[in-house]
Amino acid sequence: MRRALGLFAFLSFIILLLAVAISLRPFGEPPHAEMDTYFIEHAQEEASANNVVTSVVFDYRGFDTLGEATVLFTAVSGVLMALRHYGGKEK
Amino acid sequence: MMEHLPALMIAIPLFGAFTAPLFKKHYKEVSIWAIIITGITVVLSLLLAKEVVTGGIMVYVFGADKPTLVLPSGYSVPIRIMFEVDAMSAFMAISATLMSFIGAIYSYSHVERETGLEKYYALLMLLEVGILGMVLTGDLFNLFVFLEIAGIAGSALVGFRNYRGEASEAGIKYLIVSAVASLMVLFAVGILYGQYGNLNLAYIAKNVSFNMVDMVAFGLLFTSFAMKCGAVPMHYWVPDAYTEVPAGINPPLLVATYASLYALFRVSFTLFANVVIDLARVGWIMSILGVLTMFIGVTMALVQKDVKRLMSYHAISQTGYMLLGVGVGLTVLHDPSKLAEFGRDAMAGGVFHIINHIIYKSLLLMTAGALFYATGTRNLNEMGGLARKMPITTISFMIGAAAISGLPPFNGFASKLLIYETSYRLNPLLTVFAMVTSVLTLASFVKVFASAFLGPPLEKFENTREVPKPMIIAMVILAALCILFGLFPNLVLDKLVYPAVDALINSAQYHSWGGLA
Amino acid sequence: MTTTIIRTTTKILAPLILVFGSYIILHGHLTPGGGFQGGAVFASGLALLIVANNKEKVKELFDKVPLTQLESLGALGFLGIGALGLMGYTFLKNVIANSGLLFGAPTPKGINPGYLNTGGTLSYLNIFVGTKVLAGLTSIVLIFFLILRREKDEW
Amino acid sequence: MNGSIFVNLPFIVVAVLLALGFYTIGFKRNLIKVVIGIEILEGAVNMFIVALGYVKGGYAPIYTQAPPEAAGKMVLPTPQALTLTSIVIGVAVTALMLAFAVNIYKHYGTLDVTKIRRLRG
Amino acid sequence: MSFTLTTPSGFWNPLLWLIFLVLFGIIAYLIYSRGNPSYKKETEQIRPYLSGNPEPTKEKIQVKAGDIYWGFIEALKEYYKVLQAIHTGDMRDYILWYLGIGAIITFVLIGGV
Repeated sequence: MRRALGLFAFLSFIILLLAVAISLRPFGEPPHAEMDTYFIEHAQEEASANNVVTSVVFDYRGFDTLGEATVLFTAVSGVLMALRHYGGKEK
Repeated sequence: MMEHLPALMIAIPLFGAFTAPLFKKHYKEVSIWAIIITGITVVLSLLLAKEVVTGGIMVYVFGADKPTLVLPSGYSVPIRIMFEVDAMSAFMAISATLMSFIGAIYSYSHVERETGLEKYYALLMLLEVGILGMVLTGDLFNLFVFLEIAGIAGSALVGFRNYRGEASEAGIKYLIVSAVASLMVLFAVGILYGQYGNLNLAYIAKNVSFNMVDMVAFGLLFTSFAMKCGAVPMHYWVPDAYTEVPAGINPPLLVATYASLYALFRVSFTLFANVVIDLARVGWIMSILGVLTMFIGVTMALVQKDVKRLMSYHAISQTGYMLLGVGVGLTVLHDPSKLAEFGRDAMAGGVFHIINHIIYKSLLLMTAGALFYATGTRNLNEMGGLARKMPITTISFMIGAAAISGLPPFNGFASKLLIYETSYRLNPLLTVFAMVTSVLTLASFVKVFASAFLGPPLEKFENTREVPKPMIIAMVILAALCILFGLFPNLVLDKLVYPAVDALINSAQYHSWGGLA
Repeated sequence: MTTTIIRTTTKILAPLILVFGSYIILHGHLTPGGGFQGGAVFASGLALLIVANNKEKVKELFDKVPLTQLESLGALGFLGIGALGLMGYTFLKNVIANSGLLFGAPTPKGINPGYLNTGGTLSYLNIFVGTKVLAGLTSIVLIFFLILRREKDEW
Repeated sequence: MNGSIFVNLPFIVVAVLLALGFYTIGFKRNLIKVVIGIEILEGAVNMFIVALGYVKGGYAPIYTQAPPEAAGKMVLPTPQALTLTSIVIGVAVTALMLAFAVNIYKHYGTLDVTKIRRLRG
Repeated sequence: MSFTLTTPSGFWNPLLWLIFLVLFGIIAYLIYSRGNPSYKKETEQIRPYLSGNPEPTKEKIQVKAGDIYWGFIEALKEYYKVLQAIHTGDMRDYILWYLGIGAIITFVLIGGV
């Protein structure tokens, strides 16, 4: 019962995903690339970096990277907290 | 300095979180540090709200020459990440900072016997950062990043009591749910990026159209955020997580849940507002989800024996009220006469219920935590006669229970009144369900009150005493807020809630940032 | 699980991997890579050192390394560099680019061989993020290693 | 849109990978396999975003010693940056999930998800 | 600032409500004070009369939380059976519900294309 219902839900969701994949814009021809063109053209003067990806990561979208560093920090804190000793504190 | 407020809102708690692990074993110091940092953010969020309510939408572009420079010269698309703070965001930011502050005060005593507190407080502040980022941001990918921060910090805190197997179980359940939800959010963001080549919320909102791909993205976003805010039937993680988390984290975790609700509203009202065809359909989906949520939540709560689990099911059921209120508003969003007649008030009820519910449910969960702290159990069958031992906890519980059941003059009444009256205009059946839910809520809290506080004093609780001062202070602040908001609902409604609702309704204002028509 | 093969390979490879990681971090603004990737490479070198030694040796080795402080330092450094922009500009503004300070030389437009002394805040952020990532990933690997080597009664 | 299935082959692969990931999460009993399922989802979404940035015949968006014909024909850099971010986030999520799995195994003595359900009802 | 909250079909004024609360409190007290004042504390009078049987201890007469609303739950037994069956606590089901509801919502949304 669970398996049948689950499979039904799963399949209907997957059909949606496949429909999206088929009707999405053609691969390799992005229709709107104004933002990215700006990055490619201005990265060298504004961010003074040859690597456009790094300039996007650390300058144009630097705030995301701060968030990303925070995520890693969070996960490290979480792992260290979850695996800490709890010397005899069994309740 | 005022124009940098949105950035400081994130930077200061981040600074607090990054320094917290350096305290090592000095647990007293780190808890005081957390209280200071969260206290500062409360002040900042109040300033931010004042700024936004008086001066309109605030924009902060990260890395630009000026905070308001959205578009580079000669360009028509935004390229940098930006924060776009309107009244709704400021409203949520106040809730988040206030609750983190309360949680930090409460935790000072509640977890003092545990180890690993420097990470606990770091994660508390990171949870706050995640919520603040989610509610302030105007960029879709940034929303995903902060959603993940809130999810990871929240689930790590859920698993804080690692000597209990149930805590780890609840933690991994919450983490799996939030990981899948955020991955699907990322997938939807990817679809939108592929379609429009940008990640800015307002820019995409102006360009989005009614085709299948966009609608699938909408469906994914809608469902993911609905799951993260605990809408039935995707609510199963809520009772697990709320039950196992230390009670001091419950307030920020509640706000984290409602940050997802905020994102749901933002997506429905702002991101897809220009897709005019059949927005009522979305409103109906939201209302029906809301009714289901409130009814199933409350009936499940009625049979629980674990006091925190019971309250968590009530948290689900109260989320239904918000979905219902805002859903009613969304149904008539493109019908100006009906919107003025009852739609706006319905949304005000829903939005007002967010902060009301955050306050009284935090209060209730904290009293449950105080019971656990004092007696060492959460099973209602084992409690009894605690009213004499813990008078302040009892009074706080009574205020919270009255507020959640919508008894006047506490704060739950005002928002519920608005929701009842407005949903009646849309469809009386919705109101019937809402009222039955309210009655059952009162019934189940009578049950908690009778079995935990009333009755003869039990022998095993002979030595039980009132909880320490910091926990009492936290509870008393919230109880006072309950009464204040109940006696003067206009104070909050006029200053915060109606501006927030108008911000949601006037999506055109949100779309026209930085002078771009 | 420390065999001779692993130990010998580690002896030769670990220094190389560490140097390679540092290279990726430092050249993040010129070549593919950056703070995260370089930090991950560096951390994998340290992970190799961890798995090649037994528990006591690892404890001795990493007791002196302030991993938590390093991680906080990296994160705070990121925040500090971001806060530099608050003086006159906005948070996370690239204030050092084209200013003539260290890493502040201008980059010639178009295709060029790449000059290390460019990048502005990017290079600083790369270094801080690299520090943070290597400390963070290493402490994750280390705690899992110690957990798996923990005795039953130590729980 | 003639022959769009073959044009959009990378997107189809992404959908299939997502299906695999969801199947693994939904129908496998081992907790570690559930975690692996989430990893597959992670990979699928990352691949989707990278695929969005591809431009036909494009070069890597790095100016250092690039071939002369690369200028003006670079692939979009934003998706690569986004993927970088989401990979690190994926690592973080996985680490935390595995830490919880260790704790669960210690307390429950099993990794069978049908037995890890003390919290229910 | 006005304390009156105007709702679509009425209004709500907490101060008015408080005045009425006090008013009715006074009326209730007046009625109460006219009652029979023969009640005395610390006498046999306050002990419950259980047909002459001895009174059980306090612990035994407290109704346990699980027994409150027994009748209600018994009446809705079928409904609760379904609910209990849904709340399995299996973390894979959480995701499967998500997939199912996501598919339904999305189908409803694109139904208008």
